[in-house]
Amino acid sequence: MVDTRVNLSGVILSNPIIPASGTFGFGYEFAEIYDINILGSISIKGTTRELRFGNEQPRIAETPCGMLNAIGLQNPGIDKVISEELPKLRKVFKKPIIANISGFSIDEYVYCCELIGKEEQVEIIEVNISCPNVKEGGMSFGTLPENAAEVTRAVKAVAKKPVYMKLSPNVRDIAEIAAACEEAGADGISLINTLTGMRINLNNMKPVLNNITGGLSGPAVFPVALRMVWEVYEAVSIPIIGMGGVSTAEDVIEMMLAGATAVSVGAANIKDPYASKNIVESLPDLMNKLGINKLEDIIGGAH
Amino acid sequence: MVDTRVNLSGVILSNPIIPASGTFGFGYEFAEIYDINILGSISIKGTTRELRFGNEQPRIAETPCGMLNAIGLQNPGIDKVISEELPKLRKVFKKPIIANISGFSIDEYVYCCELIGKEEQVEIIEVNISCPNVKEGGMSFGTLPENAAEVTRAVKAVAKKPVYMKLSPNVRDIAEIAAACEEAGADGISLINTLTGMRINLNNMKPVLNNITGGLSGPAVFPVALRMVWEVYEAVSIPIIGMGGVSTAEDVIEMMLAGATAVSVGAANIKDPYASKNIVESLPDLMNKLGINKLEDIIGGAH
Amino acid sequence: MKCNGGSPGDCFRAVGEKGTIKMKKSIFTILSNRKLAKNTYEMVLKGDVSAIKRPGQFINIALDGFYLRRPISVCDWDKDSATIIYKVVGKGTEYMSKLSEGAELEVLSGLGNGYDTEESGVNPLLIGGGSGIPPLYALAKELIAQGKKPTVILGFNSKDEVFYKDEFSALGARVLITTADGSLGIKGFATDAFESAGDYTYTYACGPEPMLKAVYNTSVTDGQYSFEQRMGCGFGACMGCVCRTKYGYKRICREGPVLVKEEIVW
Amino acid sequence: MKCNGGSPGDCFRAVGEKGTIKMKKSIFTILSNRKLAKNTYEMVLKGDVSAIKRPGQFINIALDGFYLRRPISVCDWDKDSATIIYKVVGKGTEYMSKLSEGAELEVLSGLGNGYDTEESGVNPLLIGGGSGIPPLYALAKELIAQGKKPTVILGFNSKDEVFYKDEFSALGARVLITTADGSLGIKGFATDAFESAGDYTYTYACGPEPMLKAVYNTSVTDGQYSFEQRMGCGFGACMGCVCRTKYGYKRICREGPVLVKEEIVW
Ligand SMILES: Cc1cc2nc3c(=O)[nH]c(=O)nc-3n(C[C@H](O)[C@H](O)[C@H](O)COP(=O)(O)OP(=O)(O)OC[C@H]3O[C@@H](n4cnc5c(N)ncnc54)[C@H](O)[C@@H]3O)c2cc1C
Ligand SMILES: Cc1cc2nc3c(=O)[nH]c(=O)nc-3n(C[C@H](O)[C@H](O)[C@H](O)COP(=O)(O)OP(=O)(O)OC[C@H]3O[C@@H](n4cnc5c(N)ncnc54)[C@H](O)[C@@H]3O)c2cc1C
Ligand SMILES: Cc1cc2nc3c(=O)[nH]c(=O)nc-3n(C[C@H](O)[C@H](O)[C@H](O)COP(=O)(O)O)c2cc1C
Ligand SMILES: Cc1cc2nc3c(=O)[nH]c(=O)nc-3n(C[C@H](O)[C@H](O)[C@H](O)COP(=O)(O)O)c2cc1C
Ligand code: FES
Ligand code: FES
Repeated sequence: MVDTRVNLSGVILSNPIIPASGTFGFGYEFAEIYDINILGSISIKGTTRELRFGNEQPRIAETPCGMLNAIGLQNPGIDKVISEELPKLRKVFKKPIIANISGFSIDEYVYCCELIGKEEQVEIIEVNISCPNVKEGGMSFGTLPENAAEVTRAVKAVAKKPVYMKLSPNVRDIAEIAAACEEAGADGISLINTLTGMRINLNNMKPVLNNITGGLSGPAVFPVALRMVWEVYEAVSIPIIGMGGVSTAEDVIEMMLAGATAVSVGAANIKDPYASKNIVESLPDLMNKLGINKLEDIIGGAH
Repeated sequence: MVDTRVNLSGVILSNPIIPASGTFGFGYEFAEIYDINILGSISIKGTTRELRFGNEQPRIAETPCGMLNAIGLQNPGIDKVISEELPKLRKVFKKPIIANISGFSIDEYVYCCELIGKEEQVEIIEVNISCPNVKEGGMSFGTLPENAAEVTRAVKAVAKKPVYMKLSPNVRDIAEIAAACEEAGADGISLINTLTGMRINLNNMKPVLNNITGGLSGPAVFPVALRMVWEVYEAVSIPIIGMGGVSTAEDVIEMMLAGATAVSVGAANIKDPYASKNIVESLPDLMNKLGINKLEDIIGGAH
Repeated sequence: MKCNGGSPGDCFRAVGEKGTIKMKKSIFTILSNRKLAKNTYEMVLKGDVSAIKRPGQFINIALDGFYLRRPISVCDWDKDSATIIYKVVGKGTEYMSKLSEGAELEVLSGLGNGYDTEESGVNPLLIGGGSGIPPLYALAKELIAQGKKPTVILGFNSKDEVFYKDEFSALGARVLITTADGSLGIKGFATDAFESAGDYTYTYACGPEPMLKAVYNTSVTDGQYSFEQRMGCGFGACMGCVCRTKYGYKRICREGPVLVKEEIVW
Repeated sequence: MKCNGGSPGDCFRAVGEKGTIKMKKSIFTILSNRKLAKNTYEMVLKGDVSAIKRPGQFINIALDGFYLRRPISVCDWDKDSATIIYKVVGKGTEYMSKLSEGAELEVLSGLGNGYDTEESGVNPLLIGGGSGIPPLYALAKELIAQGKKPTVILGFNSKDEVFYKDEFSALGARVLITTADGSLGIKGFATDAFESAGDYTYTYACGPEPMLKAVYNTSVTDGQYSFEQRMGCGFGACMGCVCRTKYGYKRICREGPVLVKEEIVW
């Protein structure tokens, strides 16, 4: 029997597979098609202070080996997440839950982290700093090390659970930003969020997405994500949740060899509702084939 | 009869299709399988002052809908390019040639641009500022606006032909860099070069590429390239050569609608030696289908 | 079909299959794939149709070489096969049109709420435009099986695009055809046939949004309207297809594609 | 095969098909695809083989769902078909192993310089390891057709991996088998059979790099060695496969895959 357990800042996952925020709803709906307790954890849809409708339609476009989304952080707001969504998930899911938090100001991050951190079920807080930073004029908090560090310090001051900063790949030097987060007290790093992309509709000659640009994810971005995990692993000593295009157990092993302690699966769930399940189930066989007994042993093994 | 001509800083191309630097050798070898005079232009393999072997093997890896390369600018050096390669190409190719120039110092860029600009056949110089900037400690010249502008100013002082600065996509804000180049005198902008990525070989658990990381190109990057062309078009008023994942005539139209005046085709030539030819040949039909008479009219049309 | 306010999910549970997704992932085999009209194809798929419960539901088809699935309404189904009708509008549907008998497709079936036939009254009016027509076939069939007398308005651009006219008639429905260019039936849009349709007790519509809106404005009864939206997952996970309604935000793939008239926000 | 110094391209022209690429892109149809030994398959492809001129050349096969082609040596060919033998080592070759008779593959054929049989002498020694064995089959065939008497050493890891032993014998070649575990033939590596091989006039080798190096060090004659390299294009455009030689940089896909002993740099 192979050992698939991994350890994220003291939180033990039975395996490293975590459906990525925004691609698995609030999780419970997947419980209707399979037992989601086989998953290591779940990162729930990004939550903001207030209810958000998000962007106008269309929000989705297809790309070669991937997709663009411009959901715009639609979510019911933190109060409803706490009062309705988390209890529903808890009923069908007994494993650690990762709460994904977004904000348009430092205040909003702090508010959400403080509230959600009190929830017993939530064992890790994932702070998405890829959303636009309104103060700095629309660039996201995650694209400059100073801003990333500022958010980290602020949320660490109030968060009752380990805080993982989720980084944007639309940057010149991701290692620098990760290092700034570590320095500011982050317990771990999640990466990557989506690469900004777009498509144009040849029928009306306008951008497909109402928002013009959207976030690219899926297998297309896997090599970029892997490289960034590699670079961040060299720059920090806190755990990394690696993601970006992961679709198979092989991809999980590559991510872990590059330095990820756990791995999130995003677009793959959208393409195939059973994707995370298939990955969890094929992992032990692959480990046997590759001669891996203890999954934790391979973290960063390719360096 | 549709009109496929486009105008790059006064250089008229019979159509916008340009095989991208590094994916078409020095061009003449393709003349053995089809008449390359159907192409709008050719951007020849990046040239440096001295002969370079480039990186050790392996240099190539496969990715979902794309590939990684870490050739490392192998080339025979500028003297041999001028004395041997350009004459061979000229024998079989009567259209404007774009010379792609690389360097590891400002001096090297200046040296190469000055020399190559004297060649009658060369009508545009494409300056690749994605190679490592040795002085600044390994980041490439193209990832900071100040550096990009400095190279631009230096080469413009000596270049006898229009200069197109070729930008790296591994940046936070490509529009800012393009604007800095325009401000410094660039005649046009080429983008994108490759996105940095990597793969790990599960058999030996080490990076596939000897160089660890390589440049991602192919359809996977198309949405990112399109977005960057869009952003640069909004920021500058000089012509753009758009590239990144272009594989079909449809992709060409998307690129032009986003703001490109001409379009380079890279990895597609590697996958299929006839790719550029197929695109050139299917363009008129597609234009008819979409009701486009004069291709130039659609440049930036999606804004 | 009554829709109460509330968050996405609630509404679905109130009207749909009582909160349980019947979605199934399985392999279907192409029994036939033939051209019906200009750019329009009919494909019959053999496989496990047990998840398909109501007219107006859709299936989401994985195609080799395309990252996202293609959502297509179920036009008809029996115990072990389902029929779809699709229009070639892009690369994915073009690829579908070239598939041969015997080819296998991986499909998610049983998606969406579908039409509710309970409140139709005796003389429901069914209005479909172009590729919005297919789901009305199974709906008409079910209504007729319930002893109702539907009138069906089928709107097309031109005669060469007309399909399933005879099939609808064969079910026993009264059929009115409109074409924008007047090459067949009534000249004009589907709504231009309202007068000829006479009295009706309820309205079912499916088609492009401008048509739905015209029907909404013309119809004098309650009704159900089926919407299209670009989709990510097609089963409720990604929020890609969400629209505003009077009772909150709804996922077209799950609380839809069918919305009741009273909740629609244009 | 003589190789003069010079830039890539020069060398090719001196020894190859006089400067003209014979490369062809065409569709081949699978006539058969059968398992030969552990993880090892033989595929016969019907199509236009006119570009294939010499043993040791390769074809580059496009596979649905994979961005790059897969380079595989030509094992044998006749007027309208070509045979390849491939080992399943990853997703691409696994995909190939599942293709059925009648399936079509888009192929670039006629790639690489291939072996030169002119200088072989009467008793050439051919040494192949594992998936490096296939091109030696056509080479042995050609040498025998020229009246020469080749000895062939085929190196494997184990008995269950052995293939084409009888096929080589049937050509009229003298065949020696080595297995690393001694389960068939001589125990050890291909080079351990040199002694049993006796005298030879020339050396042809193909196999993994460690084997090529061992042959290089053991062989007492001139020879030609076929190299593998990860490829981008496979036809000379990308510089993905370039290696150093004593006479400059060479593209394995074009000035190679066959290098003469004197130019090899380890
Ligand atoms: C619930 C539902 C039911 C549908 N039923 C039918 C039907 O019965 N018959 C039929 O012909 N068409 C139907 N459609 C529309 C059909 O899904 C699209 O025409 C098809 O996906 C286009 O794919 P393509 O690759 O040819 O076009 P492309 O434009 O190349 O598609 C690119 C992307 O856009 C999406 N897309 C494009 N147009 C639409 C659209 N109108 N709606 C949703 N997504 C779109 C595609 O799914 C794909 O992700 C339905 C759509 C929905 C949402
Ligand atoms: C000139 C030449 C001739 C060859 N002839 C044969 C032959 O006759 N029989 C045979 O079994 N194999 C042969 N090979 C090796 C064969 O090309 C690889 O085993 C095959 O490409 C692996 O593909 P994969 O998808 O299964 O493996 P993966 O590892 O999944 O492949 C991923 C990528 O790596 C490349 N790659 C992996 N291994 C190799 C390799 N050893 N050489 C080159 N590229 C590689 C693939 O082409 C692909 O781009 C030859 C290689 C070359 C260069
Ligand atoms: C539809 C969709 C919605 C997403 N929503 C969120 C979100 O709310 N918060 C967040 O941090 N990331 C969000 N993401 C990003 C993913 O969590 C993940 O970082 C990214 O998609 C890369 O992984 P992938 O390639 O496996 O999809 C979303 C992605 C998609 C596709
Ligand atoms: C094998 C290879 C070699 C390349 N060499 C160069 C080069 O020498 N100079 C340069 O400016 N860009 C080089 N590029 C980048 C391409 O010109 C192009 O910008 C990039 O590949 C994106 O286009 P694509 O996705 O169509 O390949 C190279 C790309 C590849 C794949
Ligand atoms: S398409 Fe994903 S929620 Fe509807
Ligand atoms: S593989 Fe491209 S030059 Fe050899």
